[in-house]
Amino acid sequence: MTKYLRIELIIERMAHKRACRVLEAAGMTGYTVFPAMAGYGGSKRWSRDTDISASGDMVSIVSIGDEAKVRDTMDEIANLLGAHIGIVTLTEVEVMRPGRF
Amino acid sequence: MTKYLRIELIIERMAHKRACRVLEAAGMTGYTVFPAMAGYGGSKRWSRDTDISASGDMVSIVSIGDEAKVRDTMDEIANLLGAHIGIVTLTEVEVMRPGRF
Amino acid sequence: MTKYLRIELIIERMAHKRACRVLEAAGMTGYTVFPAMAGYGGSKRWSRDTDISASGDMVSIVSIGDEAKVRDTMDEIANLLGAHIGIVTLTEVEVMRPGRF
Amino acid sequence: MGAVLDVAISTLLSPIILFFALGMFAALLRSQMSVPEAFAKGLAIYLMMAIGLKGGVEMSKNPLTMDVMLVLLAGVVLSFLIPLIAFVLLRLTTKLDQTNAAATAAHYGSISIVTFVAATEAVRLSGLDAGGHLVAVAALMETPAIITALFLASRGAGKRDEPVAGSEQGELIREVFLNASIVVLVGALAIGWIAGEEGTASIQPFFVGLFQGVLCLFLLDMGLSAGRGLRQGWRQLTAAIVGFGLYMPLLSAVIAAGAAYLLGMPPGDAALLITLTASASYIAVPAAMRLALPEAKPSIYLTLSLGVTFPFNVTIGIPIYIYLALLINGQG
Amino acid sequence: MGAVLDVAISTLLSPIILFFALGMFAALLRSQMSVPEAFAKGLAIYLMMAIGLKGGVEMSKNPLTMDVMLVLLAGVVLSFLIPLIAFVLLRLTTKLDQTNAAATAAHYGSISIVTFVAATEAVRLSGLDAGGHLVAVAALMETPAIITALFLASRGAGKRDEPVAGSEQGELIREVFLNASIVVLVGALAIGWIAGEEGTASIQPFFVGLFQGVLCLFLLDMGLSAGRGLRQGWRQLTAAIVGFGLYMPLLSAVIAAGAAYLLGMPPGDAALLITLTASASYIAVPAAMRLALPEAKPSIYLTLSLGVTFPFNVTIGIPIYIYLALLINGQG
Amino acid sequence: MGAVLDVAISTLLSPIILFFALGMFAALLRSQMSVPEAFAKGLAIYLMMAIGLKGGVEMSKNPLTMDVMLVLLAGVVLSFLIPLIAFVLLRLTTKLDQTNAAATAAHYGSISIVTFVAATEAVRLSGLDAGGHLVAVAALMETPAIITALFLASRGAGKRDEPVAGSEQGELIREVFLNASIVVLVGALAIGWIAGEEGTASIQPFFVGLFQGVLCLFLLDMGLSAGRGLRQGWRQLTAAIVGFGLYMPLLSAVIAAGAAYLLGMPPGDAALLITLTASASYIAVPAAMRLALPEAKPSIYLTLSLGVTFPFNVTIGIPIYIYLALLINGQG
Ligand SMILES: Nc1ncnc2c1ncn2[C@@H]1O[C@H](COP(=O)(O)O)[C@@H](O)[C@H]1O
Ligand SMILES: Nc1ncnc2c1ncn2[C@@H]1O[C@H](COP(=O)(O)O)[C@@H](O)[C@H]1O
Ligand SMILES: Nc1ncnc2c1ncn2[C@@H]1O[C@H](COP(=O)(O)O)[C@@H](O)[C@H]1O
Ligand code: NA
Ligand code: NA
Ligand code: NA
Repeated sequence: MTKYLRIELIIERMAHKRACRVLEAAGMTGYTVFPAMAGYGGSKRWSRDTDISASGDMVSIVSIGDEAKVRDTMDEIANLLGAHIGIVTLTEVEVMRPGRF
Repeated sequence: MTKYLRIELIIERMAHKRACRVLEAAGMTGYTVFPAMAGYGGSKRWSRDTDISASGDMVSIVSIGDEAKVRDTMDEIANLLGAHIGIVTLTEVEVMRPGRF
Repeated sequence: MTKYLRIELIIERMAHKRACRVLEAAGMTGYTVFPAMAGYGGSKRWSRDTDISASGDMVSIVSIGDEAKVRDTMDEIANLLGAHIGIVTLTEVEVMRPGRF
Repeated sequence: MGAVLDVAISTLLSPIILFFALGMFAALLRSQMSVPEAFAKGLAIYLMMAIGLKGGVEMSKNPLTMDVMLVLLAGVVLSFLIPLIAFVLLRLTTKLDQTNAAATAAHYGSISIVTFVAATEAVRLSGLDAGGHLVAVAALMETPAIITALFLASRGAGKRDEPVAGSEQGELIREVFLNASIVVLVGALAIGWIAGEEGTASIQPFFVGLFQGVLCLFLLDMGLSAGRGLRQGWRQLTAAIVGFGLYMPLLSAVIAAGAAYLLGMPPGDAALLITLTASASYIAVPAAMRLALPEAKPSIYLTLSLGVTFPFNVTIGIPIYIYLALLINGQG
Repeated sequence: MGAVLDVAISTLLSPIILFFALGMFAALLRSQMSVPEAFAKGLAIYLMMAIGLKGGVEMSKNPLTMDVMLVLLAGVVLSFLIPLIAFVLLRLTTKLDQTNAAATAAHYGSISIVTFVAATEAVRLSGLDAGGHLVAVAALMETPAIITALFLASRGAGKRDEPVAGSEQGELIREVFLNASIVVLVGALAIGWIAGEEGTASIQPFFVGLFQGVLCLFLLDMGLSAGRGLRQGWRQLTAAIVGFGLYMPLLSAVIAAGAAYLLGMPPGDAALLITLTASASYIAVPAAMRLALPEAKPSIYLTLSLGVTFPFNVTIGIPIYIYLALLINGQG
Repeated sequence: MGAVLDVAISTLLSPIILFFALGMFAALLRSQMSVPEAFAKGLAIYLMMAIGLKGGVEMSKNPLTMDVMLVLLAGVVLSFLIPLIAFVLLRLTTKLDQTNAAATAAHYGSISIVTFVAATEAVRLSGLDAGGHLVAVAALMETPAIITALFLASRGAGKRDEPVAGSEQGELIREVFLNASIVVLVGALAIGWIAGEEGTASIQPFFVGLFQGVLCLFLLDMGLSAGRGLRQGWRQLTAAIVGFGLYMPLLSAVIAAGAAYLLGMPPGDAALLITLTASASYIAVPAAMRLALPEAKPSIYLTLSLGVTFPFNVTIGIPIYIYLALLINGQG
């Protein structure tokens, strides 16, 4: 049975289009981007409403796909995260209408 | 032991109230809606800040419940997604204070 | 092999800094906060754009860490949720670059 | 004719249109700039309040005559009627299926408030006068087209019988009749009418003084939206569809001009009725279509309405509509 | 009395109140329209800057007298005192438990800036004058009520001893004394005072000219909030609770009128002090309560304050408060 | 000199700077208040439209002379040049590595539009005149510094050869040359130029009348940002880095004054060119750096530019720069 994975990539807003291009290039059928409003990491806090430059902003990119495709994508994502800050998690999920992924 | 599932339903903003009503009718004890800011699917991109009609906007509805109730909900959700675009995933989660679900 | 967990804490916006402090104190390496726009629970609905006091607003705090640290954090989180409304789920996830957690 | 050309030129060089062009240009060059959605939506509410108040105050100066009532009625009839024509043309000349043709037709039967406002300016610049009740006409013309479109889409066999899960009795009606623009336009119109010139004096600096400037900012955003929509969606548009987006407003304009002629409307009023009929919705109708005809493709109807017809109307269309209005008054 | 009726009517027909009514009406009809939160919050900051600046500029014209100081003090005392009375009444007449009664009482001891602004307009329309220091009174009256409420809620046994996890020394104090409305009101008041009439001349078109108009837009949003709150929350309100939401402002008003009489306040100032005392908070106090008394139910205190008392005050209440102010000055 | 002191004092006591101080103060006291990002971003777009329009209208009054062209060129050269000097100083006096030094240097070569606006006010208060083309200079000076910085960062061995995954040909160029501030500034400048005084008359109440007031609101937000940045980021700043944030603007100012002297610029124009050169970016450059040099630390360059240099410039810096401008014109 095909296994489906949910990629959650928390990455800088400024760099998120790069991540999106990686996902598209790897053939993921879709993704959705969510704006974060605050966060903490490396002992620094950031908050969207209090940073006029918005350079600390993060977003979360969620993309669901079958295991094979997701695994393929991960190499390029690793290359991207070599340059940018961000974290990636993979979660096993059950999908409805598997045909569409 | 009861198993708990997390429904994540990514659906058009315009249609999200329908999904909410389905969840309420199915007896889910709660849900939370998150606004997405951009996305890609069917080889089209959308972005909240650049579409004045907001007709492409998506949201994510997260709802946690026990397996039985979640499975029941899925049929109606399938009916809803027959008409609207959107994707659903189910993830097995561990909950605190299980009594409240 | 180390197991990694993703904490998802849906909590009132007004109280989210308390949760953030708990996570920081417990030594989680990071977290990210997402604004919710609407929700339902206890048979009441709320919506960000229609409540001028914003006192019903919820946020979701996502934090990834190794199992040991996450389990430690849960006690304090339980104490916090004794006072505030909110729900917590733990999901097993696979991480990239495990060294950073 | 010379006067019309003057209007055309001063329309094209007005800051409002120039900012629209700037936005469109930036989007086509793939600039990442954007106006935050919350801010743009706030400005849209402001603009509709301002338009409604202005119309209401003007209406408070004259009694409601039979003539006015007839113009309101004409608007409703046009909004019901235009989608029928648009639907037939779309089915004949393009490959759009029934649902997409109906959804697109709804947009052309409904109206664009920003096009209306731009026409109001151009009318004023042409030295003509227009009555406040045209704002009421605008509000009334928003929805009938949607009803026609739903009827068109549901004709024929094989249509879904049971309602979509979670849909609720009346949700569509609320969306259609109580959407933000109708609530605010009609509400502000009523408030302007009740409070009158004197009662609204203290809010004039906000609602009248700033109007043109806010419009510039809003049109910058519309240009960005239109440009980006076009850049991303043009592949979905065949030549036949684009053609429709250009000739349909002209056809609607001629029909409306006929109605205006029959009603003996003065040139300013006629120009606005013609513009309303020629304009196409890009906010209210797309939202309603997502609920009522979710299988129709926004990338078609929205790209066409916002990316093709709107720019056409605010640049070339409006001077033509004014010319038509003068023509039926024997002044062309 | 006739004059008061005139004020009442012109209050009710002012665009500001009409837009509030429009919002409430739309929400009760279940319209989906909304003002984006970010935009409304931006407008709220604007309004508080404008109010603070105006008060500060006016204060800069006169020296700080002992009389002014006494009025400031009276405001603080009233804010400390009213929650005690409200708490006792709530415990006697409703079934609210200690925590919910205390949280609700805090709202009635604190103030509503928009009610204050509406009263300022009505006072001006009545031909009365009011001093700029009433803005300082408003800022000072926001928080004492919260302290009283926390004291009321913590009395008795069985209260939580250890602090909530993650709570921090001083976080509540910061929330309560440094919330947006206090920072902006007090800050703008000081800036208006320092810069004076001349120094603020260049910013008057923004802060004075637009004030009334922005208020209309803001009250449209408040109407939507109040109406939606009422529609969703009315089931939580018993008749006794609703009754409290209507008589409590009147009771507070009478007490404040007594204080104003003792202090010999002129009618304009007295009307504003009475209004402040009678008004109930719906932004600052709910936020503080979420932190300090999280087990209290917003659906009770917020629905009551925003859905019942606020509409009562801005329509019927304010003319009564002006009448009271005239009465204690022997002009009723 | 006395006149300069007067300017300094009236600058410091102007509501604009007082609101900045209020925001900074509130943030340092850890107030939770904030201006919603969407609202602040909307205001920023408004401000840039207003500045661009004003500059364009003024430029439309005079022909484009060779002198003007030379000033534009000088701006570009300064923006290319200053980062070189800044980089060398940072490497010599601080422990910043090549990448962080280059990223920080880029900020000081580029410009801050709000500092420019504050200087425009101060110049006007000093009774001087400034040409509209300085707005064009501002737009031109935004980006060259970024190019220099990228060159500086990429020198030396061991640099990444293959591009970051997902990066796209031209994305950086679009970000850098088509960011919101350049699009809006240059676009509005062109529109002001085309439409001229007459054509923009109807939008003046919005873009001119409100400008100062909106600036107050925006600077309140900048104060909050700067204060919070400083509170959270000061640990990352050594004394040497803070020192750089204070002497670098002065050094840039002296260099720009030299250029202005050589070009024979009148005092108003010179003061603005000097201010632009002395100012440091905190929006456009940080964004570009996140894309181009993601390994550089925002907590250094942003805290320094927004938390140290910006406050220094708008309070003490601007009067000094005006003094310098008078000096080179023999009027110091
Ligand atoms: N363990 C984590 N869980 C969730 N979000 C994280 C985590 N670590 C970092 N982040 C997010 O990534 C941003 C940058 O973190 P860092 O790379 O540690 O500087 C933070 O501000 C958070 O928004
Ligand atoms: N595989 C996916 N993972 C996450 N989000 C998706 C995925 N596919 C589609 N979406 C979201 O659903 C929207 C509509 O997709 P589609 O139904 O493919 O047109 C997209 O714009 C995305 O926001
Ligand atoms: N089962 C659930 N799944 C997701 N979100 C929930 C759930 N239950 C409650 N919530 C969120 O928590 C808020 C408060 O719920 P409650 O504690 O039930 O009053 C709701 O408005 C939702 O936003
Ligand atoms: Na039409
Ligand atoms: Na009160
Ligand atoms: Na510079």
